Amino acid sequence: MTPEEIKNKIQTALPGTALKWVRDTLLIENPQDLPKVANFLKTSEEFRFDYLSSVTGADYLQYLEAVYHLYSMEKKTGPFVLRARVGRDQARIPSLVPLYRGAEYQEREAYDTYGIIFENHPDLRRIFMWEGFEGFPMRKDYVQEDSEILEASDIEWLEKHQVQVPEGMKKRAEELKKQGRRAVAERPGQPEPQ
Amino acid sequence: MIFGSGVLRSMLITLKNFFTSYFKGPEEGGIFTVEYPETRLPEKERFRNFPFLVYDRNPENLRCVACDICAKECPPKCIYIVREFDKEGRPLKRPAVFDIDFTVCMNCGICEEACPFDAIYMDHEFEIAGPERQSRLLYHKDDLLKSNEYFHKIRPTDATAIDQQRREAEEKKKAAAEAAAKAKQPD
Amino acid sequence: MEKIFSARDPSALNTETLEINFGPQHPSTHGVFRMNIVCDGETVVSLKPVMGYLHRNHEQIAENMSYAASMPYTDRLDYFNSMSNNFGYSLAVEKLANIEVPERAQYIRVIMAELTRLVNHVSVIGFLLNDLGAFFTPVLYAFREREKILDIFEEVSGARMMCNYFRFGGVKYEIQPHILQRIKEIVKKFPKFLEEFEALLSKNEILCMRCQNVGVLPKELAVSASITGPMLRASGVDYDIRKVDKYSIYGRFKFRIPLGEKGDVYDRYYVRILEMHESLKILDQALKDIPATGELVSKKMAPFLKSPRNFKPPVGEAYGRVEAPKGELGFYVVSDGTPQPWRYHVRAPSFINLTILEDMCLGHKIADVIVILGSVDIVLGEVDH
Amino acid sequence: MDTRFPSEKAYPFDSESSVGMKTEKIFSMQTLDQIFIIAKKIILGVTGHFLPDWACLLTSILISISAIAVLGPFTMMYLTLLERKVIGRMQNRIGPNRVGKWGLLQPFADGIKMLTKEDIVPLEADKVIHFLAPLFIVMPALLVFAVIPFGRNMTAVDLNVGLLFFIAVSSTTTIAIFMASWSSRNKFSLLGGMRSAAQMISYEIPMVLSVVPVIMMAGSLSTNSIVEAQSRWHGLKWFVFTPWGFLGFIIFFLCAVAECNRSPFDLPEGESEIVAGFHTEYSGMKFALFYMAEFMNSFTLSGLAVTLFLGGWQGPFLPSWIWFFLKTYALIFVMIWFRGTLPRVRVDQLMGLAWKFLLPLTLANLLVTGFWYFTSRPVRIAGSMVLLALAFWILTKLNRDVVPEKRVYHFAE
Repeated sequence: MTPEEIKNKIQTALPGTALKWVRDTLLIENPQDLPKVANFLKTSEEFRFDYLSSVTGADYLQYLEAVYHLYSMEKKTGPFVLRARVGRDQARIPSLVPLYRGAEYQEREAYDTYGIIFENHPDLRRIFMWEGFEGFPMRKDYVQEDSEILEASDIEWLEKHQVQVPEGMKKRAEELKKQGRRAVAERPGQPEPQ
Repeated sequence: MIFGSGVLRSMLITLKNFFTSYFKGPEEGGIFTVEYPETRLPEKERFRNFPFLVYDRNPENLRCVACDICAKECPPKCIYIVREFDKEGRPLKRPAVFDIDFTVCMNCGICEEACPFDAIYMDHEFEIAGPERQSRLLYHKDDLLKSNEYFHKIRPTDATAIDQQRREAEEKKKAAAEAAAKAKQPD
Repeated sequence: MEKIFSARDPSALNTETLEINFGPQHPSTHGVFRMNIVCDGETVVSLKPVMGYLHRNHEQIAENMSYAASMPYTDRLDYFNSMSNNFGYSLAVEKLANIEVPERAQYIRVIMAELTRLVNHVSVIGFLLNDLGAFFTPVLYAFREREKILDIFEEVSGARMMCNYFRFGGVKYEIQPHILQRIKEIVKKFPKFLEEFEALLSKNEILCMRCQNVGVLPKELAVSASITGPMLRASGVDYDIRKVDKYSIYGRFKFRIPLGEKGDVYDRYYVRILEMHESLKILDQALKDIPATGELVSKKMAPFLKSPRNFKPPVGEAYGRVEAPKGELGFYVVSDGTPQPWRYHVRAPSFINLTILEDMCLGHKIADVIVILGSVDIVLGEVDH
Repeated sequence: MDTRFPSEKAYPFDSESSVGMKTEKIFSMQTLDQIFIIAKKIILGVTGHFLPDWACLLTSILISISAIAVLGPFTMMYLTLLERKVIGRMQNRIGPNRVGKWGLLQPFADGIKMLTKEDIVPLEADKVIHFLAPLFIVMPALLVFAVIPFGRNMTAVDLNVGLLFFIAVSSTTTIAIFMASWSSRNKFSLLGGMRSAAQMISYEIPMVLSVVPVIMMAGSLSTNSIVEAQSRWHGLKWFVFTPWGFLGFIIFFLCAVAECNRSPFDLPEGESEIVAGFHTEYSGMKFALFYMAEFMNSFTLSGLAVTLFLGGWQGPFLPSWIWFFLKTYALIFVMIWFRGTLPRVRVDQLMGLAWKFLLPLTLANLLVTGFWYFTSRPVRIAGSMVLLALAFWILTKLNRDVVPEKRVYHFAE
């Protein structure tokens, strides 16, 4: 069955859901429709997509995206990829945990790294980062403290241990110290969104 | 099956191993310990540990041209290169500083692959432990330099193949230069 | 006395639950993994896994470097099976950039992946027995065999565990005939070792007592919880990506998929043993059919070996998955046409297999929690990626 | 005043003073057999010249005590080496081989390491009890050496209730373990202590009951008399060669393994589950004392098993104490062999094994012993074997939950 047919089937079964074709995958334009579509795909005799392989987030600068890879263990078909897009500020997508238990940790991971809030998730906490960590490290605008730019105290320590520190680094560290700033990574020029 | 026979059977296996350990070699299921400082496993040719820089003939004549490709490609970014300049401030084709932080290096061999000048290779040396981290494991240019003969010693197959390639490339270059010179001469 | 017994109902004994932190420093959590266990006596009432102690944001690291440069980082995901990790990643990128892999390289890949499976399964069984309280004997027997295979890896790729051997469109080094001969010898001798291993373990009453009907994972829950690998097959679900996707050249080999009956720890143990037998079959066939000569890297990719930064896959996305020894290892890669991936995601099997750890452990004793965790087969490098 | 112990009075070769023994007899078998007794007597003979009688008695006691005090820790030290070597060989390793030839000095290196380690007491611990527990655990382990007959006439104190003394004293170990676990204020320790209490109490019962047939047949609680009762057939008529003795021996040995917390019953310290159990919070020499107690316990319990079922120091050709040590070390080898092979059982299965399997079996064994006592030879061998086999079969049928299930594995193409 071609993906195009699956899309048509979904649209006939669930009228009112706005679907769009993006890169061979099905974009659900209103994220709130996601559980409906997933439930249809899981329960309908024709598809039986009973296995949610992967859930992940992605950051496309204007919006965040959640990507779901569905397979069928019964029919041994797949993958069928769903995606939902949300704004960066109100990143709210209904959780798929009631349908697929396997989404539990993966949604927690997506929340941890991208800050997508999965509604109705039974236990939405950070999973890799510690409690109280600020920001979402996988977002493209996340600025990381950089260990490659040395601070004045680092240079002091290194020189005490007979390590040559190049002049440029020293100058930079002094500038930073004057400004009272910490070393943060410079991001390369932002690539263009899809 | 009597209850307990499975336990007895597994105990027989260990007893068998207890006795065979006295008689049999490692291949037949005997002791496979290698008593390390006294005996060593044979060195594998492709074994890679930390990188080193190759020079031809004398240490002044090192192959590295400070192109910075390995430093850019290095996944954990453990290579730091500064190009050397002559008195007039023109860049020379050799590094002034070539540091590798072995505490960061993860022995992946990407630098070796990426180097277009066959200048950096993975060493077999692995006993580099020392009492101090920063001074002992930050290797500078002088520590990294090793001769082509050493490279031949540890990895004969690769070294001969690379020497062959280099020779061919040089000959081609020479031929091209001669051809160019010939082409220039007539006028 | 009143405090302890309520006079009316003697069964209502006033007891308190005990909250125990298993890990992150604990001898048998297989790394820095923590479980918050609430137990009533020794019976587990609630269990919450806590992870992330080894988190290094593997995905972000990979998004900030060229495609080829994250190959050695995939080694560090599941550091027991670096070859399988390489396989998954190169498969994803090959799908993305539409690269064909030459015949000989395909065979080498399959041989390496199956050797990795042997290494993993045999040591996992050893560790499981360690968790059961055996004093290192099965582990060391397993390591005796593992050592031989690791020697092969070292000779082929230059490293024992962090192989970094696969390249997009092929493999890095040639594999010489004498190494193939040695692999053949290993494959020939391995069944004898498995026989000894089974005699040591499979019928042992204590092992059966400890493993049978412990940590039962029903079929439906296993499917819904996205469990993959030997754990899923122990629950009786016939799903092996080598058969389903027939990726690489797995479609050419004849092998069977062992299925468990109940989905308890014993089934997981025994399915792994049976899978090793099947792997040996694949190895046998692959070693027989491997072409004697042939190119190692496809022509399209050969120039990029020297200059990985010039490799820019076309705009698009791909999801490549392989049947790693621990389960489905998937790599989701999105390219924006630059030398660095725009999005790189790892579907780590042992991370997702942990989802239902609590469901399996409830009502069992503390000692069983360790065994169940051992039978899930996690590697913290992958869980915390 | 006669300074000899009662046991020494029964010495058959005592008619002539051993100090003034004729030279041609010195290197005979009997001298070798009695070499330690002779040595003691020489010392007593020398001291007797210038010490009053009571001091002589005290010296005699002190000699026995110091012999045990040297033997106990020394046994423990070399048992650790033996264990590491044997398990190493079973796992195709070499084992310790760096300190001294074949690692023979390894125990001393370990001892020095233990002594120089920092002694850490947790902040919240009950310091007095935390300090006392290691002492309390070593004391009974050393005390029970007193009633072990190491050879002919080589029992430090020949109590007429020796067996009872042994069992009573060795069971106090539970208290020490519980002290250690409770005072450490550690949840793993506490779990280990709870397990230990449950396990020790449950295994005490089948252990005592498995000894009763021996007492019935020997008619005495004195360890010496029990050994004497096995002296026929040139010292080869051991109790283990009878059906009830064989079963009693197996049960006793299993319970002994459980009593001294050794694998596969090492739940109180089960390192893969509860880190180190009751001695999680101990370090340095205190930790070493726990180990010492464990190894001395396994030595004394093997010694007792030898005394009760394997004829003690009885045996042809070799001197009696060599026989005793040979047999004891053979049993210790089996304990080490267990540790090298078997995984640990779970706590409920452990209790189930004691209460549902071993206890009924010992009771059946008691009945069979009575049957044996009152019947004549051809009937009693066949009858008791049949009875015991029947009991074993019934019990395995009743304990279906521990019998392995047969599994069938399917393959999908």
